[in-house]
Amino acid sequence: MEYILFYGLATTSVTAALVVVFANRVIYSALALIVCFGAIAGLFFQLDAQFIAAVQVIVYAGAIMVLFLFVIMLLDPESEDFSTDRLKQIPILVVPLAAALAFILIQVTFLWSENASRSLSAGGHTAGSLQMTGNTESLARLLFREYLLPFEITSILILSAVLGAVILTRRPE
Amino acid sequence: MIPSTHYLVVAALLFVIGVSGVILRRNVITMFMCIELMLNAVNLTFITFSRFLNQLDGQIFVLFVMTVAAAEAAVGLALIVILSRRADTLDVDQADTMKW
Amino acid sequence: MLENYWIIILFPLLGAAVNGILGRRFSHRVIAWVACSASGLSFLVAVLAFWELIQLPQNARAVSVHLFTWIESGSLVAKFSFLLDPLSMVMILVITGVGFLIHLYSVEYLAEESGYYRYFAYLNLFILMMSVLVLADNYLLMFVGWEGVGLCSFLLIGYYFQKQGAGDAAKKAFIVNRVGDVGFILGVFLIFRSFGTFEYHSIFASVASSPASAATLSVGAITLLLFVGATGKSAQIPLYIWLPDAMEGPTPVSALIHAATMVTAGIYMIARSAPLYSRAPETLLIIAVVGMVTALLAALVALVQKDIKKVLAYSTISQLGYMFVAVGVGAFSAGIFHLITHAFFKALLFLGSGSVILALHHEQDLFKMGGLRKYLRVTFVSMWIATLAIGGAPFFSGFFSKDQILWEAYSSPQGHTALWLGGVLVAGLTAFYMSRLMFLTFHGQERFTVNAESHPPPQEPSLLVTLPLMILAFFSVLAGYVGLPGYLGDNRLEEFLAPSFQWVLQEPAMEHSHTEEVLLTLVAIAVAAMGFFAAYQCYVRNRQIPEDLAHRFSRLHRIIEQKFFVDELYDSLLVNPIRRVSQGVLWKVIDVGVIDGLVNGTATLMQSCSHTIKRMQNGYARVYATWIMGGAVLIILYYFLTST
Amino acid sequence: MDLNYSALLPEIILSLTGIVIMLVIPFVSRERQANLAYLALAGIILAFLALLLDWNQTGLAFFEMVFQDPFAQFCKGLFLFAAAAIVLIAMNYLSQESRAEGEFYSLLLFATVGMSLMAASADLIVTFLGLEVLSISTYVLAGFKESERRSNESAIKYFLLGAFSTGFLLYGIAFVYGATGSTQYLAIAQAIQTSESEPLILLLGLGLMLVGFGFKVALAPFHVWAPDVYEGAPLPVTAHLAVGSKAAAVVALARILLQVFPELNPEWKVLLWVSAVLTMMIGNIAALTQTNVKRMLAYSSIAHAGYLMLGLAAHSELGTQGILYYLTAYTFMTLGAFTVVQIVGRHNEQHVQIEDFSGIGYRYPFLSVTLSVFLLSLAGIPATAGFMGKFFLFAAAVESEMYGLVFLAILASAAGIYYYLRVIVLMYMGDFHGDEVLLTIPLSLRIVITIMVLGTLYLGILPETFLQLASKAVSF
Amino acid sequence: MDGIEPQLTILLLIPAIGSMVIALLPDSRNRTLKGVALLITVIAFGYSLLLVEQFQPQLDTMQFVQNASWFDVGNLHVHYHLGIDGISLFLVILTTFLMPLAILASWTVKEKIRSYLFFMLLLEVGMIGVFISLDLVLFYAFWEVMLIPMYFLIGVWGGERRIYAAVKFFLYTMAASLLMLGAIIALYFFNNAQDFDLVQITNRLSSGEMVLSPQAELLLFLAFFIAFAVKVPIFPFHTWLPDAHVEAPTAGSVILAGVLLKMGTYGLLRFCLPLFPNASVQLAPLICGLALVGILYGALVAMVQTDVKKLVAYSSVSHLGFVVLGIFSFNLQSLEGATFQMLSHGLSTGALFLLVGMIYDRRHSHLIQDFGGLAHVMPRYAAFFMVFLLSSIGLPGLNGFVGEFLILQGAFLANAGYAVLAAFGIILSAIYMLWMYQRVFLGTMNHEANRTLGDLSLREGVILVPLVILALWMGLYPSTFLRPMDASIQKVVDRIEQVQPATVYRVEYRGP
Repeated sequence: MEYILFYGLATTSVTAALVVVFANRVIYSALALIVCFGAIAGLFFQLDAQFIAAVQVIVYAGAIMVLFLFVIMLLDPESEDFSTDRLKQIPILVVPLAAALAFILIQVTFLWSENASRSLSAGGHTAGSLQMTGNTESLARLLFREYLLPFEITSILILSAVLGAVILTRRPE
Repeated sequence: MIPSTHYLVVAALLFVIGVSGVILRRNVITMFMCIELMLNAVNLTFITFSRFLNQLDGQIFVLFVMTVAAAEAAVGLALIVILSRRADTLDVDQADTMKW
Repeated sequence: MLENYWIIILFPLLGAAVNGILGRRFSHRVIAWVACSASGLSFLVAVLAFWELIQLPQNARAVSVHLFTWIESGSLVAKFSFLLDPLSMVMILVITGVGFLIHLYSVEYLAEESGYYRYFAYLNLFILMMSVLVLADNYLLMFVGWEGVGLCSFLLIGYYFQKQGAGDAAKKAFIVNRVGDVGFILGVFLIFRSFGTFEYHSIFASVASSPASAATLSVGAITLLLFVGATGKSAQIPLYIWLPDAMEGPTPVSALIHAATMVTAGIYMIARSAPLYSRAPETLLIIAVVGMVTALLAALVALVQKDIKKVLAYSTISQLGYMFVAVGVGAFSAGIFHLITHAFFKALLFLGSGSVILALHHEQDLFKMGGLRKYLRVTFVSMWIATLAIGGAPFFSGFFSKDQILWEAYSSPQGHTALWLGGVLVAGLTAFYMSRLMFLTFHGQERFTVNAESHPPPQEPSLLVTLPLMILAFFSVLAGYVGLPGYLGDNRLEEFLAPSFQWVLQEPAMEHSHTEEVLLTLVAIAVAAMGFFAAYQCYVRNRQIPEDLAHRFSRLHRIIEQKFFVDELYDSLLVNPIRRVSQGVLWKVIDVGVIDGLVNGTATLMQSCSHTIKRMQNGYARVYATWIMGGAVLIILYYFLTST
Repeated sequence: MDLNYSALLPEIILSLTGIVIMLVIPFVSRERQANLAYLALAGIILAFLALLLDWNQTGLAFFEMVFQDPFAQFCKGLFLFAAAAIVLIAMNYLSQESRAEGEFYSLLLFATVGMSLMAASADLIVTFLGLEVLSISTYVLAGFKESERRSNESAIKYFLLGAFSTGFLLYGIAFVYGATGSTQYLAIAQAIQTSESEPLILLLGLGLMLVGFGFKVALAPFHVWAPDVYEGAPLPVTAHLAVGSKAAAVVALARILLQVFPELNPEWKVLLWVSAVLTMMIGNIAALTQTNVKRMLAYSSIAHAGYLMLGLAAHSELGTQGILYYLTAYTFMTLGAFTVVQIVGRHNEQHVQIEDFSGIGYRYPFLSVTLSVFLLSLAGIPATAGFMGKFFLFAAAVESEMYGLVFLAILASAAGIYYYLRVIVLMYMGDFHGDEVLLTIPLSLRIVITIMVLGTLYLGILPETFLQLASKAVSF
Repeated sequence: MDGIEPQLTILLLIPAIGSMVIALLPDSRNRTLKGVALLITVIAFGYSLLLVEQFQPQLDTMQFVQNASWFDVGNLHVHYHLGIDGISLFLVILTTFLMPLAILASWTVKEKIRSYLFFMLLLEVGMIGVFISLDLVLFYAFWEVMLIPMYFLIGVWGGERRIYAAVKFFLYTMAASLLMLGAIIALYFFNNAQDFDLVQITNRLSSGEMVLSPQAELLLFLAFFIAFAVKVPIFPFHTWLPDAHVEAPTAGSVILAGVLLKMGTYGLLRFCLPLFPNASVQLAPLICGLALVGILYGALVAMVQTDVKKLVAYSSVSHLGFVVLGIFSFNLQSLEGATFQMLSHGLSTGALFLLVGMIYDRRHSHLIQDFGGLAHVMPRYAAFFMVFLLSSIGLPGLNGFVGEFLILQGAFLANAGYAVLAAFGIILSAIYMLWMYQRVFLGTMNHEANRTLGDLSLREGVILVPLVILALWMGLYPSTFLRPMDASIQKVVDRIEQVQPATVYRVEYRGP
């Protein structure tokens, strides 16, 4: 069951990802991306990260992708003709590179799993505190104690992003 | 329990697809979406390791990545909007005034 | 007292400095006074020095005068010091004496010229340098004089610098001399390497005290290198070519430098180095042969020259060859003897010809003279005296010195009958061409142009010109009596010079009788007389003969007339190829093409690299992303490959 | 647990200043927004004072999220200095472009906060966030002249490629996390030290992180974005990119490599070696034929990143010292050069072609003398900061016996001299063919240039003071 | 070894402060500026003469030593170490001596005079600095800094192709000297990071406290050598020289030929020989070969030049070839000759460039074909030209001979073949110089423009007369200059002999 779910989600996410790349209309890519994010959220859930899975759906699939769709609607990219490509040689370069990258990454992953028993763990802030369910509370505790500084930094980050978006998009008087 | 390797392989595939997508697509929005795909692959990796290591730090990291992704989306889309407004295109290859 | 006689060089130094620096503001009179008194005073001092020297016992007649240390570097010490010994005294007397007379002569001769001060400054400088050359007590200081006289010769030949020919000749003289000088300085290097010093005394003592076989090779090389220097300075084959051209200079200069003094420096140097040369028989042989060949060739060329000074120039070369034959057979004092007599009569000949040239308003072509004896009595008489002297007429000075050389060439251990035969032949030729010169100049028809305005009839110059002629004529007759041949009396010159040759390796002389000597002398006289009469026949009695001969042997005549094409040979073998290679290959190809080409090529290469690299930067974000991805793949591929 | 606020007091002050500026903007008329620059300056000075208070304190702060050590303090001081200069340049720039907008300063201050965090970070998460704060602010700043197509293109390229490389960086961090179980510098280092062999996954993480940082530092082959972005961005932003952003990435990279991965030295040294050579060569050689001074300086800054890698690859105290010194020198000379370019460039940067500098030598002695000093310093001529910096870096590399690298660096810098010289040649030896519009040098920029020149010369002639500081700073 | 004698620092400061004064002086008339500059250089010259007076010739150590830490952080110990010995003493004097003359020769410069003088004085600082610094880093700093003013002097005040020449000069020398920087640093770490001190390192090397592997020594030597070889310049690194000389303004050429080229040979003598004696000896045949090629090649190419300045420039290639030959003949005579020749060449070639500049001021040409018969209108000029021409071709009694003689004698002792080949250079030098002289000064005037040329002015006379006096002094009483060198050069020879006893030829007196 677990495996079926996993393979289902994995296949969905990879297929959706491929659709993102190869769809001929932007809107399809966006929709496929939402599907992909959903599938990944499922994988998160399987990996005992229920809170993250929820955030994934809400923030990513929800907020961010809506923003994307909004922009797509606004700009109407379908009207533009992308048929003449000045960089025809790019795919020829990318395919072997991508293949090599994928090969190495997967190979490394397998190599890693062989020695995975040998724990390198130096223990983060919460070594051994991961429960099967309901880790939201400890997550929150972590976030507001040990990870207080990063959390505060994100406020600056968002502030500057907002400020930036505002400056960039306002129409000059 | 499904071994971590499986998840990592899925993440790797997603990452590679994302990377390839950035390069293969000319539409700025699609490129950006592919970048989001890369970030998600990273997130999946983090979560997998987090479970493997049996600790929460990875999940925290993912939260921050998501925040960053959101912030980037705000700025990135704003930039895309003004590019389209000024250059009247979403084709990244049109943005080649400066070269050599 | 003798230690103070370095002031011999002080006067010409002062004279040269005063005239050289301030002369432009002086009147001709002042310039002439300064210059003449400088050389006159130094002559006077030289006479005093000579006087003091002969007061000394014979074995003490070598006084070293140390002024200061010139160059010192570790154990290399070159002193600025002089050696007063018989040899240098004889030379200094000739130099200052003849020099003074020529100064006097020049006062009038150059009266019209604008660069008067320049001329006299150079002339004084020459006396200075020549004195340094002969007075030096080491080879390096001798080299100073050696190059110095070359410089003065250059300056004086180029005195009429507005004439293209004068400039060319001056340059040629200097450069050819430089070639010789390089030989000389290499010889000096080798001397230092072999002996660790430059001083004559130490070198000679050392070579005399070491066993005969010890330093043969280096002595041979040293002497040969020094002789290369001598061929340059004394105009011997293969470096004689500058001397005929040097006649572009003012005639008094030709008399002083290119006849009486500077060109004999080579002889002096070899005589000075006699202790070395006497231990290098191979070199001596080379010298004798070179001298003989030079003497013959130059005499041949002199036969057909049209320019009065060119005839004298070739004659000088020929006579110098004679002297080299003398030193080449080991008869060093005979060489010096001929040097002295030659100084008088050749200077006289040149001055006389100068007087002729002056009278004819700078006409030098023999065939445009003739019949001048009416106009120039003193010149005529004195020049005939000199001609007889050089031609070897009995009891004139040249007779004794020439005769001694011929005898030595025949009789000395290094001598050879062939050398004697050659010498006699040259004597005959000499008599011929000198008589030819005299006949063409003073006898026969007047072939010069005379017109009222530009060319007034020739006129004997003033006493200032004729007095030196007379004095020189006097010595041309009498100078020979210092060195009488054995069958007539004592050779006082040889005796006097003996201390200077004390380190010379004396080989036992072969026994020869006086009769033999007298016999040979008679033969020589006969040959000379034949030369004289042949000239008389050709140029006084029947002017057609030379033309017929020239016609009949037109090719030979042309070769001789063109001086055996030696200048052309040098031009086409050395000068032009070097210039062409320098211009065409070294500069244009190697320098500009290859080296600068490489330099600029690097720049161009960098530029094209730059353009190549810039193509990476083609403005497409996707291409940039590919680069980033490529880099990432390379990095992880590297890690992957190295750790698995 | 003590949060140890003092360690981050400068950042807090900067952030607050940024926020205050943001908040007061609506209440300040457009014409007077230029005065916000003074507010920003005040904030920077205050932050600097706070930094001084904290000087030489050591320890960890905020739950071991940031270091409090001389290294961080040195870098923060440098960043604050650069920020102050850029504020002054920007003030002038914005008024010249009639775009006196206070947001610019806020973003700049935020970016500086990001940089400071990168320098002080003790946890990859802080490094990452600092980097993102810096990046996002800079993306916006690069596109600040939104009406200008070049600015747009610059921003979009920077953004796309920046986000792309962030993906690699994050992936790398994920692997490192997976391999060691922590994102904390010290913990990771500890874990690597205790394990007997380095798992491949760790190397993978290291490699991917290098990609991310290589991008920010503009190391070949990840430098490709730099020339375009530098050229298109508004000039103060270019200066910020070339100085601040690059320096922050270099120090962060230095801290990570030296503090987190010292054990893996042989592994990353090779990469740095190759990358340094490529960077120096590409930067210098491509700069040879540039016609746009801004773009030329962009290539030049790429080349300088290559020199900096010498110090890093050396992996020694001297090397790190050299990096810090060189960064200081580089800040002085590059900012100075950009300031002059800004003045000569005038409105809308119309005059940044190399011909525009032709013959200005004797018309504007102040500008040309100072620009010559900066360029000579960039070329590494003695008596300037650039020489000393290079000297230390080369010395470090030689000390670590990387002779080949030094040799190639020497060749590269020899090639590089030409293009710096070309500008000087034109200034002094070319004919003036600009228009007769008189260049005006505002007082503020005059001050900036003067400080930069004095700094360049001081660092070049009397390096002792800063070298002492740098040498203290290398003890992590 | 601490020294606190301030003299050399003061000597550096005089022109340094002078340059500041020039830069800050109010925009007054050109003459005032020139006067001030002249005064400063004269003061510097006077001060340097004081040094000669206090110099103790019998010592072989550095004198007037000032040694203080420049920066000393971590394991970098760089010193501000100044000092002179017999080798550098006269090079400093040469510099300070030529500077006032160069300023005087610049009287005709009209444009941008302030910066011109500023660069001149800066150049003087750099040049003096090179000769007196004993710390390798300090030396390197001066070595390169000095390029900048020279570069500007050529590039701004030069002739038509000045930019090409200036850039070529700068890049050529800079590129070559960067390698030296690498070698300096490497040497430092071979020295266990103790110091960059030339004196100390030499001592350690000779005492065996510090050892260089043969390979390292060879590479370091090469790095130093190439830097110096370009500066000298040794064939085939010479092609920057003709361009730089032709385009440089008169004073620039004078300084370039007079002092800058000497830095190369000074470097060889001061650094290459004592630091890397084995490598020096090992490569000596090659280097002597290059020197010989340079001598003959420079002379041959000089012969066919059509431009007087270029001719003199190529003649420098030839003359400096002698110096290099002397240095790499490794005996007292050749080394003293080389050092003497450095001074002598600085004097005579400097003077020749001054002379060429004087005619250029009048006629704005230095092509041989534009002249002819100048001796008619400019007799004094022709006379001075002749004197320096003679000194340049090594006429005994003038300065050129002594150096050339000692070099060749030394070379002859070391390897007779070299000296024989080099001697041909002497012949060639006479050829090209005299041929040029003939075409420029002798013959008839065939250019109308030359008829009205005036002879030397008082100012020009003032420039030339001291040079003539010095030329005679050096030629007739060289001991003034040779004696103080003895001890220092003997030290270099001893250093070579210590490691390569067979190489050094010791002269023995083999008299009776």
